[in-house]
Amino acid sequence: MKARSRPRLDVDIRTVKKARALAKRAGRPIVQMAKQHTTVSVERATLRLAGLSGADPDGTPWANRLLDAVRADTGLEHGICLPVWDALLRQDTRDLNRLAQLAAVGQVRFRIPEGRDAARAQAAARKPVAAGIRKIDSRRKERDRLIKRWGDPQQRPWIYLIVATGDIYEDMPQAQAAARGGADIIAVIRSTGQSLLDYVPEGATREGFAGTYATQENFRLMRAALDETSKELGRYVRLTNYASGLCMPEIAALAGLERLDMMLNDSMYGILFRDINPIRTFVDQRFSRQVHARAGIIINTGEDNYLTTADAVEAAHTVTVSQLLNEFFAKEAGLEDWQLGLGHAFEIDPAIPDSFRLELAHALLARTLFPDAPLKWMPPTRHMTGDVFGGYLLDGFFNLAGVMTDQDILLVGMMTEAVVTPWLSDRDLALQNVRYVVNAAGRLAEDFVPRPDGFIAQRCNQVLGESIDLLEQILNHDSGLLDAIADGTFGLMKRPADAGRGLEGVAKKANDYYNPAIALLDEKPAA
Amino acid sequence: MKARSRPRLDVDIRTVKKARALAKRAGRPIVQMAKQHTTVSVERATLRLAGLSGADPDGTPWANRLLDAVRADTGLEHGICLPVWDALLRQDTRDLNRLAQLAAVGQVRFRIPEGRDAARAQAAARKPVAAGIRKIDSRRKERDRLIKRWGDPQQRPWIYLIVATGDIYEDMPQAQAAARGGADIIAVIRSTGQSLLDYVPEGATREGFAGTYATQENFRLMRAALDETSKELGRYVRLTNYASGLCMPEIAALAGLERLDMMLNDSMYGILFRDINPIRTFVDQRFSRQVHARAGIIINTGEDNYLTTADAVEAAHTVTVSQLLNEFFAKEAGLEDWQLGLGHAFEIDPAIPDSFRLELAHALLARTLFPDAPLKWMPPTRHMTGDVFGGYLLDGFFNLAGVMTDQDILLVGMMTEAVVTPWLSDRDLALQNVRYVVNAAGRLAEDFVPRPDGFIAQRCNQVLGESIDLLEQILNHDSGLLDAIADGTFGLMKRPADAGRGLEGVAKKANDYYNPAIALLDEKPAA
Amino acid sequence: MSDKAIIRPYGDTTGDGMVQVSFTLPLPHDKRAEGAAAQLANKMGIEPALVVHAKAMGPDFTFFVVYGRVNHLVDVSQVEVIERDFPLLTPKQASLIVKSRLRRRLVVVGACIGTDAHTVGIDAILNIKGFAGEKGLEYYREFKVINMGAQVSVPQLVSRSQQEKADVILVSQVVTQREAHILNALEMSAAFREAYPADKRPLLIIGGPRFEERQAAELGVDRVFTRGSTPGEVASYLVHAFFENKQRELHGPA
Amino acid sequence: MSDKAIIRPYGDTTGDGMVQVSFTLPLPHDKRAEGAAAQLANKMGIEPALVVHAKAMGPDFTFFVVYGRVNHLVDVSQVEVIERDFPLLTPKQASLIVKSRLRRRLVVVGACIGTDAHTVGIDAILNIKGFAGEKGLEYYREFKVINMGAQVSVPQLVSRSQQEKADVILVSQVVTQREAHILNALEMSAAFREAYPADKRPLLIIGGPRFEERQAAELGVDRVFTRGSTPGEVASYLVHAFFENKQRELHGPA
Ligand code: B12
Ligand code: B12
Ligand SMILES: Cc1ncc(COP(=O)(O)O)c(C=O)c1O
Ligand SMILES: Cc1ncc(COP(=O)(O)O)c(C=O)c1O
Repeated sequence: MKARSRPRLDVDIRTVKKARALAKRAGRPIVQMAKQHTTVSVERATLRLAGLSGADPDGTPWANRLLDAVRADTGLEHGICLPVWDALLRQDTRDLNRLAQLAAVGQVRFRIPEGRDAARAQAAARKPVAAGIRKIDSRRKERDRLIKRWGDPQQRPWIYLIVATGDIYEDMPQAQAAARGGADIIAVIRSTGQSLLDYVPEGATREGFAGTYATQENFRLMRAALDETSKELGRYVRLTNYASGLCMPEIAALAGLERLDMMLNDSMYGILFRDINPIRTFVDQRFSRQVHARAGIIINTGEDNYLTTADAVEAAHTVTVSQLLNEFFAKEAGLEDWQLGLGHAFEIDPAIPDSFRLELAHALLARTLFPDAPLKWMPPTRHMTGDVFGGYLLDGFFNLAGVMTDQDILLVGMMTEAVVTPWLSDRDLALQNVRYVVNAAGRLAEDFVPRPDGFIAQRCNQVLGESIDLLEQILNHDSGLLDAIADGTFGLMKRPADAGRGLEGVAKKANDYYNPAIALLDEKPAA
Repeated sequence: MKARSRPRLDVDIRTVKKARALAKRAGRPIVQMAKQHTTVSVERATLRLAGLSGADPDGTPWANRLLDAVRADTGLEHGICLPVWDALLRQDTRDLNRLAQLAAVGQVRFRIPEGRDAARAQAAARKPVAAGIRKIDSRRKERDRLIKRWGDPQQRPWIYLIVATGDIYEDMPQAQAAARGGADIIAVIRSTGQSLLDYVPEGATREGFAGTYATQENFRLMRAALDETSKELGRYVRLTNYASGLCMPEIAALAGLERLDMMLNDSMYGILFRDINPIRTFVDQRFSRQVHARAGIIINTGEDNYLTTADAVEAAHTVTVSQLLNEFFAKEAGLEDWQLGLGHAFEIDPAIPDSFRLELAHALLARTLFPDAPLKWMPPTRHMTGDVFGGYLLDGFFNLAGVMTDQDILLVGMMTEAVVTPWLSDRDLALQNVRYVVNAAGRLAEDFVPRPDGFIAQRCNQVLGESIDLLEQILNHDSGLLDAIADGTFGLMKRPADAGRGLEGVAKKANDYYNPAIALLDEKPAA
Repeated sequence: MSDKAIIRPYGDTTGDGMVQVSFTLPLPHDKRAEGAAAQLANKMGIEPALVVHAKAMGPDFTFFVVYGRVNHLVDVSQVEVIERDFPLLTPKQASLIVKSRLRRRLVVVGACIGTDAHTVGIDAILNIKGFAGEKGLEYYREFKVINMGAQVSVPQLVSRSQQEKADVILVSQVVTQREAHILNALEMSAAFREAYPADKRPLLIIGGPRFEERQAAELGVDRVFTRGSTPGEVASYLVHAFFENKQRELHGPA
Repeated sequence: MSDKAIIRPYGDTTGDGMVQVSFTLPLPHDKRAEGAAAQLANKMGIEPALVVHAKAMGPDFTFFVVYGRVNHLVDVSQVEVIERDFPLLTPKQASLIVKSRLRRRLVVVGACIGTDAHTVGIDAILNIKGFAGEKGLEYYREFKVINMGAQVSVPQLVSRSQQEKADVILVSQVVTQREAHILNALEMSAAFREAYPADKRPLLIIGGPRFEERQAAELGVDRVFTRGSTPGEVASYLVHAFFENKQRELHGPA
């Protein structure tokens, strides 16, 4: 990658430190809480790591069937491992799928083993789970090897394109065409509604709405297609999907197993935008991030979403606060700076004065606060209209803000944003737009030096100040962040800790809770 | 007008001084030469100032009929004034039009008066010519008054839009619509071919090709239409036309008389791009600029034209050299800094790396060299294609370069440049483009500080260096600029001083040459 | 010019008929593809058709931009428009009519149904904050507004409607891929017809940027609102539908 | 896909027929105008037509953007293309043929006629510098090139042609407003027919971005070159027309 010139902005280091310290104070109790709970999806993810896969003839995954059977007998609070491997030991089989089938027809009773039985069950569980994690490790090494062989993109920002036909077999050629056209990262958008499913669909799918289902087989097919194209292009093309919604941990595990490269994964998105229970979300979050950390996957957070409902100027500081929280939670779960694709977006109403300078200020603040994170820069959507000419221009200025403030991942905007899901030609035109801007203005950042007391610098400091105020406000709540979320602090959405979808899938861990994955994931992978 | 933030660029003051000194050395002999000659058009312009107007039934202006008759009898070298006012005194009429009619039917013989006759003819000529110049003075005061009353544009750059239907009666409503849509300056493009006519057509015209004829009546009609709209909008809308081609001096006079506000007027355009004889051009130039100076008209020079045939990177320094020459000739003719609308253009191939940064460098160099001149920034034309989306984006970046480098007059680019003469909707979309950019990024110049040794600064210095080299090369020719033009120094066009159109209309002044206009124009107008 | 019934597109002169078109053809870029593009433009009535831009997108597709004169005439007198057939009321006026005529609050239940999670549109109509400078229905004192939010299933919506004794159901649909909005609208209207006797059924209103006002009957709803709709228009329509439209009998304790 | 004869435009799925259209109607912006825009789109064969953007331009005009599915089929087998019917030669090959067959240089006179001053196109063909990486005809040793430049009148062109004993006349026309290019081409070809006996007339070639190759007969010229033409193509055609095309007798001392 060519050396980049970073735009310069003076912000007070003490203020930045203070903001981070506040985020930590807000996040710490949540981590405590997350450690004290488990969820159905965390447990199913563990089963999947241990090798359980497939679905019954109705399409219900065996992971769900097995978990439901265990839970009916023993509850969730002890974790799935003790009862499952205890049963396996008793059934004298190592075959999880077989066990799931038996359990599904009521042929196994589960119990919580004690004493030596418990110790044996623990040991038995640890082995296959560790094997699954080793598989993730080996996919990570494979990625490193392929990147070495085929190379990284020549330019920054990396170009991120969305594919979304609903049919994996249409998606594959479109993704390959996009890569040939210049995309460095392909994201397969999910079908509407998948995030609320409490299971991961199985197999290759052809019937999504405005997106394609995230399944292990779809992951595999698309990764293989992109490997083919990467080879052809001599450039490793990355693949992205969503570890989000009710099955976040399981999807993270599948992503690790199928060598996906990036995953959308935000600490509060599910709570705020899908009305998923806050505790469920935070518990699932932590586990999924541990998996991502281990798998060498870059996460993409979802701060752009705030700005599709809230005003991008008024709510600018909520983006910063969310980035700080996402950073804290991510690092706590083991992710490193280079894995933090913190999100932000170009969503200021283009009709307001100085909108472009405000965008530069916001983007620059993120760049300055997170100098080593691969920031993800999202295009205008909300203020796109049927005026496709104006939209094409706005996308050009979005691209320019991206290069002027040295963003790392650029999600390519479509002139038909307000009209249709993108056409082939929209994507091609959009890539030409990016190419022109990157090529024509690429290193303009060199000459972009916000005047110390000028409009941009002032705006940066103002947003940072408002972020600190908001973090302090959050900490003023009795139980901090959870209460703040319940109060409607974020996007005016009120999400109490005891409501929302998926709460029934949460359990407080019992004293004898056992799950080898959590500890294993915290270890460093063997070199 | 709001205070502007100027982008900063360090160029060596001594180098700049040197460049100006070289331009002066190259220009001075041309001025000498211009002072020693006169042309048919200079003399006709003098007649027009003295009040001669109208055309014979075939459409040949009386100015041409009278001049041709005089020339046949006395030659051109003594100027028109002596023989004409001598004849008037002899005919005992003050009516120039009557004299022209008589001359046209061969009823007057002209002679060069001598002694007291000459003195009386001079005095008689001086009066009506001075009256014509006073009329120009009063139009200038009227402009000042109207600008005070209706106001100047709120923003910089001023927005310059072209109208070109070929029919003055279609042009008027389109110009008014453009002004309502945001245009600050309306330019009525001329019909192809007018520049090679050695007369100024008469009356309101409806049959131009790709432009409308420049006539006194068309000037009057359009200025009246725009006065109406200026009043309606509470903003003085300026009107532009072309003092260019074989009738440059006459058109300048008509522009002064009809209160036009800007005129395209370049020192070498006619030579290079219309193959007009160099001497004819320089003589006509000087007179027309004296008129513009007196009339308070801003001239627009034509450096953009070089870049439609030559490569905009390779030939960047020819633009600078031409600007320096235009500046010298303009000041010598009495124009002040605020009247020098020096031209330059965004014509670099968008496919080359760093094209936008190169554009910024070139635009910034002009800004730095001519800090007080109202620079005219011309849009991409050459690299516009049928890809109207890409074209719309390119126009947006052109607009941005304009605001980032603090240009004063922005000629609005059209996405259909390579397709059709602009449609109503093209103009509307183009104005929206400008409005977005000016509004969103208007004062970004504040934060645009080219790094002292960076790419942009280096490029500025390189172009300035090449300009100095070129000026030195010009001076190395035996007869300087004239030889250089003959050699193909500019745009690879070889234009020898003794060839080209309109040479037959040039004469070396005799010792008794008399023309009161030239001296009168050099005086300051009465306050 | 607006009173002429027969018009043509306008490029830069009255009657010149000029239009711009762009599209992709599944052909590699060559002369034949350009000819095919011109053929399509001709079939669309563009004659002469100038293919001003042709760009290969990979080996199998070419993108085209075409300019030209379309030979169709537009007969403005044949345009069917659903003009607003009710007066626009202020929040005060609307509330006053409800108060005096109904003597209780008008119950409005809103939702995005199916898997659609685009709530901005329905929120624009319902939330106090409103849209385009107009306050949403929550601001109307005599309206009781229940906003169920995103991804509500049709059975959930019906049972909440019954529970709240809803007078009006407002449903939003934004995602249209594979006709999701049409299918969901049909499912919804059928469920309400099933669940209520005809004279007790709440007023069914659907909205979203890709509906057309003329579709109401086909979708089985009482009214369709499309892009740019404002809360004031919706409130005014509701008042009109309940109290001015004689065909409609008000159910519940009036 | 390229071997299917019947195709449709491609949005994001084979056969979806999607196109984009924009135009202005001379109507004030209101619902009726939007209806009129949809009507025009329907007449163009777009059904359903989504009027996704409508913007008033002053009180009398509205600009529209429409997306939708066009119901026409494109029959690729019906596309008429003037394919290059001569082999492409290198400058060397072309010069060699001229030298061996003609035994003198081929005389080429070029000009922009009428009031047109756009010389870049003709210069691209004639000047050494050339176009698209190909050298212009001046580079060909066996071609004698006279480039008369811009704004040349037809009588000037004819007399220079006679004086130089021109074999080929190359004329460029770029300005097309009010059909200037067509009128000038007709004037030119008529003047040459007038001035020369039929068998002595030089080859007449016209070029410019808005001509179509099929127009040659109608304009009275031997060949038309349009946007993107290169000097190599022109030279190859000349050699072919003179030495391969049996129909054409070479005038002058062959
Ligand atoms: C904001 C937004 C989002 C936000 C939504 C946040 C939220 N809480 O609503 C987020 C980021 C979550 C989002 C996600 C997705 N989105 Co989205 N999104 C948009 C966007 C940018 C703006 C929509 C909007 O808010 N418009 C403003 C409102 C005010 O307008 P409106 O909805 O038309 O409402 C007005 C009228 O229609 C009417 N109205 C609407 N409903 C109702 C109801 C009643 C009763 C009445 C009376 C009136 C009425 O009144 C309103 C005021 O005038 C559009 C693109 C665009 N610029 O239009 C894409 C867009 C709608 N999204 C799209 C898609 C595909 C998605 C995803 C499915 C992508 C994916 N696979 O992940 C996801 C998933 C969401 C889901 N499950 O549905 C597509 C839909 C394509 C299609 N037509 O099928 C669009 C068009 C973008 C695109 N070109 O691809 N999106
Ligand atoms: C450069 C340019 C100029 C330059 C010309 C410099 C010069 N010495 O040529 C200048 C600045 C002087 C100029 C002035 C004007 N221009 Co101009 N100009 C252009 C521009 C930007 C590019 C044209 C060009 O050079 N193309 C590149 C060449 C290589 O392409 P080409 O000409 O098509 O040639 C190729 C083929 O067509 C073919 N070809 C062409 N001729 C021939 C001949 C033969 C024999 C053969 C074999 C092949 C051949 O081969 C070439 C190589 O492939 C176009 C807009 C655009 N982007 O297209 C406007 C454009 C052509 N100009 C236009 C106009 C109106 C004018 C003016 C009349 C405006 C005015 N009223 O002042 C003036 C006056 C000029 C005049 N009297 O004719 C219009 C024409 C509209 C129309 N179709 O009628 C255009 C389209 C801009 C617009 N949208 O308004 N212009
Ligand atoms: C972090 C994150 N997760 C998930 C999604 C997609 O949401 P869903 O799959 O629930 O539609 C988004 C939206 O793009 C997001 O930003
Ligand atoms: C200085 C100048 N004069 C005149 C013209 C127009 O030339 P003509 O009127 O000869 O076509 C131009 C071109 O735009 C120009 O830049």
